[in-house]
Amino acid sequence: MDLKKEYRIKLVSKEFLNSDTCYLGFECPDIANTAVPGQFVNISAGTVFFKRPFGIASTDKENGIFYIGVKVVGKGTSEISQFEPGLMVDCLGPLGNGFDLDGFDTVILTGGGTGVFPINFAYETLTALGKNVIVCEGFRNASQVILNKPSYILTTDCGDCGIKGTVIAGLDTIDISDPAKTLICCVGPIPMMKAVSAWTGEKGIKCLVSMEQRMACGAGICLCCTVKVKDEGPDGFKNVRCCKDGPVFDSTEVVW
Amino acid sequence: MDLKKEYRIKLVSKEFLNSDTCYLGFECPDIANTAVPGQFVNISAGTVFFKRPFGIASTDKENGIFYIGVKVVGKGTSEISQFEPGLMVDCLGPLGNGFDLDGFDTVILTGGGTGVFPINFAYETLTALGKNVIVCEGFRNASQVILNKPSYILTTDCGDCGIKGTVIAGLDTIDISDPAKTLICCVGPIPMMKAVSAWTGEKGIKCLVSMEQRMACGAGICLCCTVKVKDEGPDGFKNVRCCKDGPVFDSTEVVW
Amino acid sequence: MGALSVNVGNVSLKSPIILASGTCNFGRELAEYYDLSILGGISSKGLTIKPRAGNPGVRVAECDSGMLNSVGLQNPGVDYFIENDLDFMKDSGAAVIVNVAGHSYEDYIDMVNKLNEHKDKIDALEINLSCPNVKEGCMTIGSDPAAIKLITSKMRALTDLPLWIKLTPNVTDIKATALAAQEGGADAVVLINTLMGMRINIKTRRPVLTNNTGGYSGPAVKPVAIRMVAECSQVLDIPIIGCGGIADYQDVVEFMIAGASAVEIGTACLIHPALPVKITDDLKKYCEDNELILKDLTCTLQRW
Amino acid sequence: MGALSVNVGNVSLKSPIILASGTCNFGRELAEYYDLSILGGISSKGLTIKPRAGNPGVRVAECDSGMLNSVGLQNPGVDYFIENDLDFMKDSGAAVIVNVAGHSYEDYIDMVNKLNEHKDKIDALEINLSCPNVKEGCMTIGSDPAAIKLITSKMRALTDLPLWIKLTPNVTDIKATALAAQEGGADAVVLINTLMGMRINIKTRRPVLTNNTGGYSGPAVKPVAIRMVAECSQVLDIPIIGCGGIADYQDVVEFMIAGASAVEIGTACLIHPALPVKITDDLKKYCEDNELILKDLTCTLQRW
Ligand SMILES: Cc1cc2nc3c(=O)[nH]c(=O)nc-3n(C[C@H](O)[C@H](O)[C@H](O)COP(=O)(O)OP(=O)(O)OC[C@H]3O[C@@H](n4cnc5c(N)ncnc54)[C@H](O)[C@@H]3O)c2cc1C
Ligand SMILES: Cc1cc2nc3c(=O)[nH]c(=O)nc-3n(C[C@H](O)[C@H](O)[C@H](O)COP(=O)(O)OP(=O)(O)OC[C@H]3O[C@@H](n4cnc5c(N)ncnc54)[C@H](O)[C@@H]3O)c2cc1C
Ligand SMILES: Cc1cc2nc3c(=O)[nH]c(=O)nc-3n(C[C@H](O)[C@H](O)[C@H](O)COP(=O)(O)O)c2cc1C
Ligand SMILES: Cc1cc2nc3c(=O)[nH]c(=O)nc-3n(C[C@H](O)[C@H](O)[C@H](O)COP(=O)(O)O)c2cc1C
Ligand code: FES
Ligand code: FES
Repeated sequence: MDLKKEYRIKLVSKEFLNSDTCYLGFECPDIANTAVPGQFVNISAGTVFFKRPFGIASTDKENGIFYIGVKVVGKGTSEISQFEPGLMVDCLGPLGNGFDLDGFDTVILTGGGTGVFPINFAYETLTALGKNVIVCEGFRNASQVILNKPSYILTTDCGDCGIKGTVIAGLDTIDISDPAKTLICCVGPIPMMKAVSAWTGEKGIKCLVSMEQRMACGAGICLCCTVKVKDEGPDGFKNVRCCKDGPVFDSTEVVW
Repeated sequence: MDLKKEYRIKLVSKEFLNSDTCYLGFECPDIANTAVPGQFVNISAGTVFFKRPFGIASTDKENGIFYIGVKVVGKGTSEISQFEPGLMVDCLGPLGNGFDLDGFDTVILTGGGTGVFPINFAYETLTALGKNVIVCEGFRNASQVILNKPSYILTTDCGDCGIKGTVIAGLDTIDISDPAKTLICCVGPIPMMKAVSAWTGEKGIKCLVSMEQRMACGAGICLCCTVKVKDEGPDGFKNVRCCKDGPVFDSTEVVW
Repeated sequence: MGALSVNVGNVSLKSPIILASGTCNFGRELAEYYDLSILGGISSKGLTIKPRAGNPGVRVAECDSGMLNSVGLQNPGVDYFIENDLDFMKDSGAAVIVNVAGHSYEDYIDMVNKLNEHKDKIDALEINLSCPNVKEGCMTIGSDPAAIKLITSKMRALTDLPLWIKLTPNVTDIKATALAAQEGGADAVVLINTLMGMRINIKTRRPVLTNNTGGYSGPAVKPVAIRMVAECSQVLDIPIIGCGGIADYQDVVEFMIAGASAVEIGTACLIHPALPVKITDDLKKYCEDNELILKDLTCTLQRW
Repeated sequence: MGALSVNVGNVSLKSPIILASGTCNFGRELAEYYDLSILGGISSKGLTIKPRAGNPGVRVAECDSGMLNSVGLQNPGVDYFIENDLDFMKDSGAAVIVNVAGHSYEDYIDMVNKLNEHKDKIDALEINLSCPNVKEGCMTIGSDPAAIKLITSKMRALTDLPLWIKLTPNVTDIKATALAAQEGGADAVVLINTLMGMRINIKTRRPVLTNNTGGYSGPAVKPVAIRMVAECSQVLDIPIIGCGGIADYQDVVEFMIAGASAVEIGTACLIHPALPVKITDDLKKYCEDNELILKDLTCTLQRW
């Protein structure tokens, strides 16, 4: 097996999707060629101490470029949003386990917030393989809608575009013929993933979720990025690593 | 009195004088207009914690630009040497006391190493005033010679250009008609300033030297940048601040 | 009373921001940069009975997010201070905090007696109990709770000026030393002075500081300082003045939530002399945006 | 023997670089990045008698030049380790350092007994004496010299595996705790474990860490670590393993000059997993450029 590397890679493109979210392209053939949807990269962010994790949003294998979407929420993401093309950054990736998409007739991708980035990558990958994909995304309001496609089911909390309500309202509009052959992948805020997990539970649909946790290494060595999952043992749960054992988990495993 | 400011100023020009020394121009009308030779600026240097002090090497009042020369010796100066024009840096200045050049018929400027930068500023200032100036600079060898002018007396340790020897050999060639009306300003490594100080002592010439010390604030508040000067008190010396009480001192005051 | 005004015991400050001892001299040089009357207070350079030349040689070493200093209490002595600097501080409009250092119990007592004669010009005495060489045994006063209690009570008997005891973080149990100060009659504790550190020049194989070791300050020490303030706020009845690594208004807020009634800013002002102006403005805006007055933040930490 | 080989007492290491406990798990994940046999050693994640789930919630807080962690000794327990991880570590080609943590004297003794049965696979036991909750009183073992001496001598009686005692920096006098380890029969001391710190989220007014406080590590702690290594090297006869904030080869050299025979690297490897490869290369070049062998650096500090 080839050894993994820490890459020093070039930012090749940057555009703003809305006032606080930007979309960045980095040149790194290794990552562009090997990443699968649900995996993430850990990227050095200006002057802050740790790298920052971001889900891979798209890959352009031909040009060896991968994309991430970054929403500004604090110091690190603010510095990243000010990066200019040409800048070199340190990067680890692709990290973590992606979505296991095999063996299903239909894959429903759902989520919101920065979850739309890994969903975008999953959508591109599945459609390229000619799979049956349905996307249902939820946002707070119209001004928050990013990376949307006409074929997507769209929901907004306030109803100023798409269906009024959460993604559950959107999912309810989908006619699921064979739950056993359907997979739902959900990436979004915890309450959303919890709700979708409950919804799929009722319907008997397998559901994968992508968890977020504060990370130090992103490489599975420090045990800082705990996710609680169910366990046979005396405690009834065990702590696993978001970065290495996840970020994708079966929703029924997670202790919400 | 106007309040002093911490400026955020733009790097407008950069050129390399030799492999490890560069010459930088910063836009800051306040500093360009008020600085006198011997004063310095304290400039933020990339990722290091403290600002770094540099003697002002020249001013262009018309365009509001001042210049410094930076020799790469460690982390901070190495980062500064990689600055690109357009960059904004934090800057305090002009700081410290300059050379008091009044009341002399002839001013001899002497020194070496990065001392040539303040000497350059003093030379420009004095010639603009039509004063009688003699410059004598010493370097290790020809490859180290920077900012030299044909009218300067030049010495090199190895003799591969100019007079072989230290600046003392150069100073010895000067015909000093009236020691009482002659001032020597010396900026260079401690052994050089000590030697020049001894030489001027013998001749009865007033000698000003510019001291260097590790600084934290550069503004006279932390007492970190000690220079030992003679004192009447029981210790026979007292510690004064290089940044605020200096960097220019009468060579007879300094406890070498 | 503005949104920024706070009390440290009986001492009212118009802002929680105090310039930390040793990082502002007596304020004169900083008055060239801004109007000192915006400050809550100024803590003087550490004073001793006799003038001190301080340590020779290199006194500062740069670190990744901070610095080591070994100034060694260079100061003109308390008499000179009273004659030449105290009035300037008083006239600045900021509360006058006089930082007192000593080498023995007698030193502290003599200093307090002298300063007490000028109590109309002084808002508080800040007693620096982290001096490395004291007569009593090899243990420094500042790390021995019994010694802290004793010396505090001796000073307490001499003055009714507010006594703020400034403690060293180089101890196993900061609660014990803080409680000792309280038991001795202190009006407040100041947390923290510098951590002891060393840097070595690998070329010369010598310590960078001619004094070998020095006091570590700056943003790097903040997590330790916050922890100590939060620990002590659980056990003390007297107020805490927080100090260590403050560099922006968020840091001030963090210290106050942890338990501080006021704060001192040191190292960050060495790098940006006019920083308190910005922090003051930012704090005002923070209070407006959050519709609160600053002193209500003190001790609002919600532990998990 | 290459220019990088060092000895820690009887233990020969091909390089002074050891991965610090808790920052490399058992080495498996890092083996995906580089050949672990270049290392001097690997110190296992801190082990306890029973498996531990560690602390819930947020376990890491970022600081300016470092981090706070409150992992809380999550580990699979010593039995699982012996069955599943020890052989992997042994086969890695790096010296196997097993980090032992406990909640009581008995815990430590049971662990040492168990590990002693596998001594052919272990190069040294690193005893982590900074566990915050032990049966004996409220004082932690790691800050009480008498307790350190006692527990070290109890373990000493049970094994002739090298015993490295890892000490906490949260003490008034590190020389006293280090000497106690030596008197108890330790083969070496490891300096330092993490400083105790806290960070607060000013929006929620809660500590960032769900455990409230955490251990501070990274470049920010280096000046404190260097000072402690230098202090102890003046009084100890046994070797010191230096640790705390190492991020480049110069830092390794600085620790060795201060008194370390070997070093451990923790936090920096979390950010750059393959950093030890670069540091190893840089150290080789440093030795060549300066025509020296690394172990000759140990304790070469020239005090002023
Ligand atoms: C697997 C994974 C994938 C992610 N994918 C994306 C993405 O595609 N696009 C996107 O915009 N964001 C994504 N995030 C969240 C992103 O990492 C955080 O928003 C970012 O780290 C915040 O950094 P900051 O310095 O701006 O915030 P600060 O709050 O200043 O950061 C302080 C610390 O908290 C951590 N932190 C803060 N928020 C989060 C969070 N939500 N998750 C994990 N750590 C956090 C930071 O990494 C840092 O260590 C992802 C997070 C994870 C774990
Ligand atoms: C008044 C004054 C005027 C100066 N003028 C010039 C000039 O015109 N051109 C020029 O190239 N250099 C000048 N210097 C020296 C310059 O400040 C140092 O070379 C620079 O600070 C080194 O920084 P570094 O990070 O590269 O070195 P490092 O050695 O990595 O720095 C470590 C620390 O030591 C300090 N330091 C290192 N060398 C010196 C030194 N010689 N003097 C003071 N502090 C030092 C640094 O500021 C920093 O705090 C002047 C110094 C002073 C005090
Ligand atoms: C250069 C310098 C000199 C100092 N001198 C004193 C002093 O004389 N008396 C004192 O009590 N503290 C002194 N201190 C400690 C500071 O007042 C403060 O407690 C410490 O630096 C931590 O705060 P900071 O991180 O904001 O600097 C000094 C600190 C520095 C950096
Ligand atoms: C995430 C994390 C987990 C740690 N776990 C342990 C541990 O289990 N046992 C131990 O002795 N030290 C542990 N430490 C302390 C480190 O081994 C080391 O002593 C400390 O981090 C200082 O070194 P550094 O600055 O290079 O990280 C841990 C440190 C970190 C950052
Ligand atoms: S962040 Fe280190 S194990 Fe996940
Ligand atoms: S550097 Fe602070 S007084 Fe000179």
